[in-house]
Amino acid sequence: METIDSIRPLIAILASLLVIPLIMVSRKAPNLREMWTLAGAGLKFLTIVSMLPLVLAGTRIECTLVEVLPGYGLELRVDALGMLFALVSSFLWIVTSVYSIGYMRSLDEHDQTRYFSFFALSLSATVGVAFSANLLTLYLFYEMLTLSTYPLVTHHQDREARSAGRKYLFFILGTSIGMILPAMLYIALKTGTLEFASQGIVKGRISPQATTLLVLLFVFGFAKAAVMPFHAWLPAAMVAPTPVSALLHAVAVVKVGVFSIVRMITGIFGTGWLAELQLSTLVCTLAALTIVISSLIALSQDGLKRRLAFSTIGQLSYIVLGVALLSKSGMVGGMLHIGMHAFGKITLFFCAGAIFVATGVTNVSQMVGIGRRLPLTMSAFFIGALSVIGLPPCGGFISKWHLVIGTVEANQYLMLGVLLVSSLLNAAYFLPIVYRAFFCTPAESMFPGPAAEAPTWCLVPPLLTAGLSIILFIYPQPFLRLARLAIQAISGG
Amino acid sequence: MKRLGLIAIMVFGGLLFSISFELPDLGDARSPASTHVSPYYIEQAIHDTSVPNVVTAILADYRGYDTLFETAVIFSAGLACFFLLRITDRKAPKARFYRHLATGLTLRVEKGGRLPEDTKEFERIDSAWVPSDVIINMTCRLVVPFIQLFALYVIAHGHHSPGGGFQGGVIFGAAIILYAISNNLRRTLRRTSERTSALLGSGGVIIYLGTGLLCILLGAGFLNYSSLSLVPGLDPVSARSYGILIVEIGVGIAVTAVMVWIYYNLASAGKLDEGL
Amino acid sequence: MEAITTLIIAKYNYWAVILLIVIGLYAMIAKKNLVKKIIGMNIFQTAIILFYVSIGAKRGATLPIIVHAHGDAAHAIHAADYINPLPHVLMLTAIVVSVATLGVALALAMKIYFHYGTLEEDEIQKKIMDREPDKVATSGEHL
Amino acid sequence: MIWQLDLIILLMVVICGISAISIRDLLGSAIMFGAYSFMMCLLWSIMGAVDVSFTEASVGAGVSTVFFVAAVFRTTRRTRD
Amino acid sequence: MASLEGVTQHLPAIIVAVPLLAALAVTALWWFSNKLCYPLSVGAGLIALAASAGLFQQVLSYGVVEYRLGGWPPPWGIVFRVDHLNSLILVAVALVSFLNLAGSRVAAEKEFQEKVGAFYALYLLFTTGLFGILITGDAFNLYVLLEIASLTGYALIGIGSGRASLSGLNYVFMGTIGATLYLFGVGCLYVITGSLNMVDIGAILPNLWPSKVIVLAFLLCLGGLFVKMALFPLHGWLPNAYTYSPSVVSSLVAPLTTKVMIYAMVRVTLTIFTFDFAFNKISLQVPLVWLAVLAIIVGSLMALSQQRLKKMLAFIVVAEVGYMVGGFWLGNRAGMSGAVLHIINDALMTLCVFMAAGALSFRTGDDRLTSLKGMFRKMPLTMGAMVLGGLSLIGVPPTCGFFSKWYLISGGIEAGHYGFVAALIISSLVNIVLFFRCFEIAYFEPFSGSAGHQSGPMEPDDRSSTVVEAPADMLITLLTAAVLLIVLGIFSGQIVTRVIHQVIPALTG
Repeated sequence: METIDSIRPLIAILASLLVIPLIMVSRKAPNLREMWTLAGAGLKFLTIVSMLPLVLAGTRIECTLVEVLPGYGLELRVDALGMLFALVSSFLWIVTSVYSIGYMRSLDEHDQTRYFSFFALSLSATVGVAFSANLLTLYLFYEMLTLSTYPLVTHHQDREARSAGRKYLFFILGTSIGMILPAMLYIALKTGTLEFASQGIVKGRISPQATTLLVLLFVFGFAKAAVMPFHAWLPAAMVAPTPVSALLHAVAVVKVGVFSIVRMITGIFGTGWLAELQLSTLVCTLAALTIVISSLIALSQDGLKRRLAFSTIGQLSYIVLGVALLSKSGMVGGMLHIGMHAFGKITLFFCAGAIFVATGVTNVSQMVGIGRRLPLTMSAFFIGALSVIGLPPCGGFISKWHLVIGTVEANQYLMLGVLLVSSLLNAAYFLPIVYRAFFCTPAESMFPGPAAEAPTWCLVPPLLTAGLSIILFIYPQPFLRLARLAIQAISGG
Repeated sequence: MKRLGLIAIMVFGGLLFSISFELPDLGDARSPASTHVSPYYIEQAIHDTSVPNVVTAILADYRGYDTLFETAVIFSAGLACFFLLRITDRKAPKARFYRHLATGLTLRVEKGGRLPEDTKEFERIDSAWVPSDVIINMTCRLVVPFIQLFALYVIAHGHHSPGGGFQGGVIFGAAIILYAISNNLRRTLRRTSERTSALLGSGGVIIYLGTGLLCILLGAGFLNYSSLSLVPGLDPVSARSYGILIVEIGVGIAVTAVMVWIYYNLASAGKLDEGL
Repeated sequence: MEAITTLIIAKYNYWAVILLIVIGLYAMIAKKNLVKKIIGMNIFQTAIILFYVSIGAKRGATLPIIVHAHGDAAHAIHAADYINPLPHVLMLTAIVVSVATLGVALALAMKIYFHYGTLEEDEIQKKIMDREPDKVATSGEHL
Repeated sequence: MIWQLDLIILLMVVICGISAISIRDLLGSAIMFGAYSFMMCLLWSIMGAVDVSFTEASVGAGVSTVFFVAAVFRTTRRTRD
Repeated sequence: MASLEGVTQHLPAIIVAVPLLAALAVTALWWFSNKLCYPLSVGAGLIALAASAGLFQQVLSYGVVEYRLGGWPPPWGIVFRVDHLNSLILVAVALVSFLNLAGSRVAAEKEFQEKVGAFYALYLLFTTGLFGILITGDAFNLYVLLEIASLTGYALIGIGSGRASLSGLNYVFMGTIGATLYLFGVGCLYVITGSLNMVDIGAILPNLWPSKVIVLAFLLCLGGLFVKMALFPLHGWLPNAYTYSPSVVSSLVAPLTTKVMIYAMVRVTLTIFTFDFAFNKISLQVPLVWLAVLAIIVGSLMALSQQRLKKMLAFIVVAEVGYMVGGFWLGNRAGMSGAVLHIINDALMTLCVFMAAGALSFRTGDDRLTSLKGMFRKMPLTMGAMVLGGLSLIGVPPTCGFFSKWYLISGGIEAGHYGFVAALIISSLVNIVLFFRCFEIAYFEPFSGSAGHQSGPMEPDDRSSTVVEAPADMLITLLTAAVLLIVLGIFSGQIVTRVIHQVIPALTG
């Protein structure tokens, strides 16, 4: 495999970091400020896209920054898996920025400068995680993301935000210091490296018992992945403004968590070694439990965003499950789901925000007949829901298809059952919303009067992402090829 | 907690006692302490520095760096006492007391009253003033110059006999303190003001340090007095001897001034009025 | 008996040092009066000085001041004839340090007295408790 | 060094030390501390440490005692132990 | 006469002589003018910083630098012995004291008014003492310089009234016991070796191993230094001393005293007693690490129960001492490197948080946690620095605190001492709680003019409180310190491989 040195990954990370001073300086001029945000987002996306052909051609792009510890440096590397994640998150940042502008302005939120600054900062961290070449770098950006999203989660600075923020920190910072750090140090000490390697670095150097413990430490320790019982922060964090929930809790933060777990499984432990130790079942079971329980909880939630949050918890575990199956299709499905779920879920969140902006409604039970008032929004919501459930003609179908095949490949028929049941549950908690929004008698409808959509800035993004969800069903090639490449790198060697 | 401390002390004492048997015998001329480093001083000091008093030679030359900081310690103590105790607000008191020297009458001047500062017949006293005894007063006045002379002798003769800057300085300071005790602080302050003592204190250390720095300027190491021979045409050995004398004088000045300074602050609780 | 006497002669200074250390530390821990504590501190310090002086002692030797200094340079100097001067030098420093510490300690004790009106540690603690237990000592209120 | 004399003075040192910390009057303590220092300096001069004993005589027995007296004079003589 | 070459040759002397000279000059000049004190002191601090940097450079290129005072060779004269270990810490100490000094002008004038000259003089003397401790190669000389640093420290800490003086006096007692025990230990060493030069003693001692006196000397020296560095359970003097002293003082004393004492412990153990003796001949290693574990746990837990910012930070200092002592006594390369690295990292971190606390209490006049309300709005930059300092103390990359923790934990794992590892992680977690509790108060609760006044959550659009930052000099130095935390973190790999490993492998093999 060809490897080239380039600072392009660094540029991709710094693009959003460097606009922060500009954003802060132009805090008095909102238009200029938002322009900087968009410029940063655009630059970042373009830089990442510019690397796409190289990656698709099988080239790895590396960039060594500095050796902070003897033998362990801050190193960046762009490979297929990282590319997939970076592509998704950087593209969705553009969309979310547009959406944020509309959302924040129409609600006249306070401290918008701070909001946009930390937003940019967290995006830097996300892309940093995607491009990390070793565990140390990944950990650094992971922590950076935790801290930079704290002010976003607690943006409202009220009592509720305070307790949510506390929970957020307790779960995420606590686990990363209490579990990831010792696990990482243990690995570093026993193996002498933290580099992600295609066959893992652990095999033969750490005893099976210790490996089992380490796997558990990583699966739970990356609490951003919200594997139960370390999921409680996610519903709590829904107090944040909707764009934050959308980007960070459907895309950046949680996906960073699962991405990290995927990296651990593929790059640190190595699929071969895990298969040898038969740890696949253990992780799969954890994921499956999370999927089922969270779906059941989601059914009972009335708050729209909370329902979405529990749905996210379940969907995240799909990814973990897929990768932990260790079968080819399962892993492809898991990786694809990073992208597919992102588009679907962000659509749903955008819609939730648009509904709130337009009508002030936050609960599912108040949404009867809302389709009349917000036809476009609810249509987008419907598409997003389909994608998340995994029904054609949406991108979610592709990833779920691969997941299902993966379970069969791995002979994990129990997991197959879990997937099917949970899909039913997904449908059970999403489709009634859509159904009641559109199909109700005028008497039941809580929203008389003609259609009055949310402001354009809030409306266009969900439509766009909904459209993209459909396009991804028809043309999943970029993601699919990246995922296949990633698998090839792991299995082919 | 206190009991725990006492037990700890007892254990500590017992430990020391048990180990005391391992220590070399008292006065043993063959103990390592007497055979490793110190013979060099005894045998070479006179050749290296032409100072017969080995203690002075080591103090000011071989381990002159220690002594520099020893002086600095004293200086820090003076500064610290000043820093801690001195009260600098210049609020005028409600009333001031003056004594007519000829008659011994006490005058009370209310705030705003005209103060007979410039007249020679009045002396300011404090309300807590205690009349001093004439005999003590006169005796001390007679003794103080002799003590001071002796102090100077101790400083100057440190090369040849016990003594040196510290001892002489302390004695000189004690003479001033004696004067302050037997008379009163205000009168002493008129002769040796606080500023004088502070300036002399730092000046003394500067003499020491300056000598050391001068040695650098003259091309040798810090505190290497032998380089002083470049200036007046001395040989290195007597240059060391003179260097030692200079720093001893510096030490003497510093110690004198600082002792007095500390006394001023302690005795008047930082107010610098009457003293003891 | 002879052996014991020899032992005593050989070690009595060390034992005195230990005794003084214990006395000093006892005063610092058990006494409640601050000035007593300061005295204890000084006794502790002088005990160590005594220890050093004992190290320097040399039986059958004279003061470390070289005799026949001038004009008689050929006269050989035997180290065994003179008491070890090095501990003396060190202890000059230690004495000066102890007086410096004493000055600062007394200054602090006086400040404490002016603020609390007592030198007894337990009474001071009581007063701290009586006054606002967590009162902020702002810096403006120097004595 | 005459060890008998040494021992006697050591005894005096210890007595002065103990009384300095046990007298229930701070002024008395201060004076006893001066006596302690003076005994100490005698001891040292017997042991041949003339420079040290000279310093102790002027610093320990002299100036230190004055400092103590000054401090006691400015504060209080009262002590409960 | 004094060419540039000549100057570089005398750098070790300059490091101690210049601050001392400046202290004396400040004392003298201040009777004539108050204005000269600050520039003179800052100038001296800058020269010392430059000299220590130059010395560091020299050591890096030529190895150990030895400087004979008075021209006398060791063991008869006193020598400065500068190797990689102390030249590195010298730079850190010079930097910390310079930064704090440069940022102290407004606060010091407000705090000490007419006595400001004495403050600067004592400040410089204190730094001189620390430099002297770091640079000297003589066991007794270390004591003298220790006393300089301590005496000035007592005065600086005891300057406030009431409890400040009381804690100052308490510090005098404990500090004197510590220093005197150390002196006693040096005396024991002198009895059996006859030497005072560290390297010389280190060369003689291995021949005398059966002697119990060495063990006694070792215990005394270590015990004395433990008191001075406030290792649990001898830490009693520290929290109050740092809490009630003026902020300018606590941000000087807190970062430096304990760290320099830990350096002294490292120096005494490795150079005088040698690694072989300390780790192989006597079995103190395990109890000392457990003591450190206790120190970490107790320090962290006590910090949790504090209502005052500075007292909380002071207990964190107690815990940090445990980090370094424990790391050092793990006895392996990673642990020792971590301990040494943590000396410089912790100096800067503590400086940063204490300076931030000083800047906050300078504006609010209070250091209770409740007075932090609304501070993210009122003093955003100061709080930003505080956040960085806090993150570093928690150990979040890329701040320097993470990297020293990395070494310490890997040292613990390597030594199989999981208690120490657990203690480090627990203390990190406690630090999260500690700092985010502060940040929550500062972030969520609105500023209320008088501290202690309870009020509801902040209105979303409360813009009534405007930005009132700390004085510019304070702010600039504070931000410099904060940025240095990250810079130091990024370069910590270099520091460890190029500097610290130069010292550690030679001794541990």
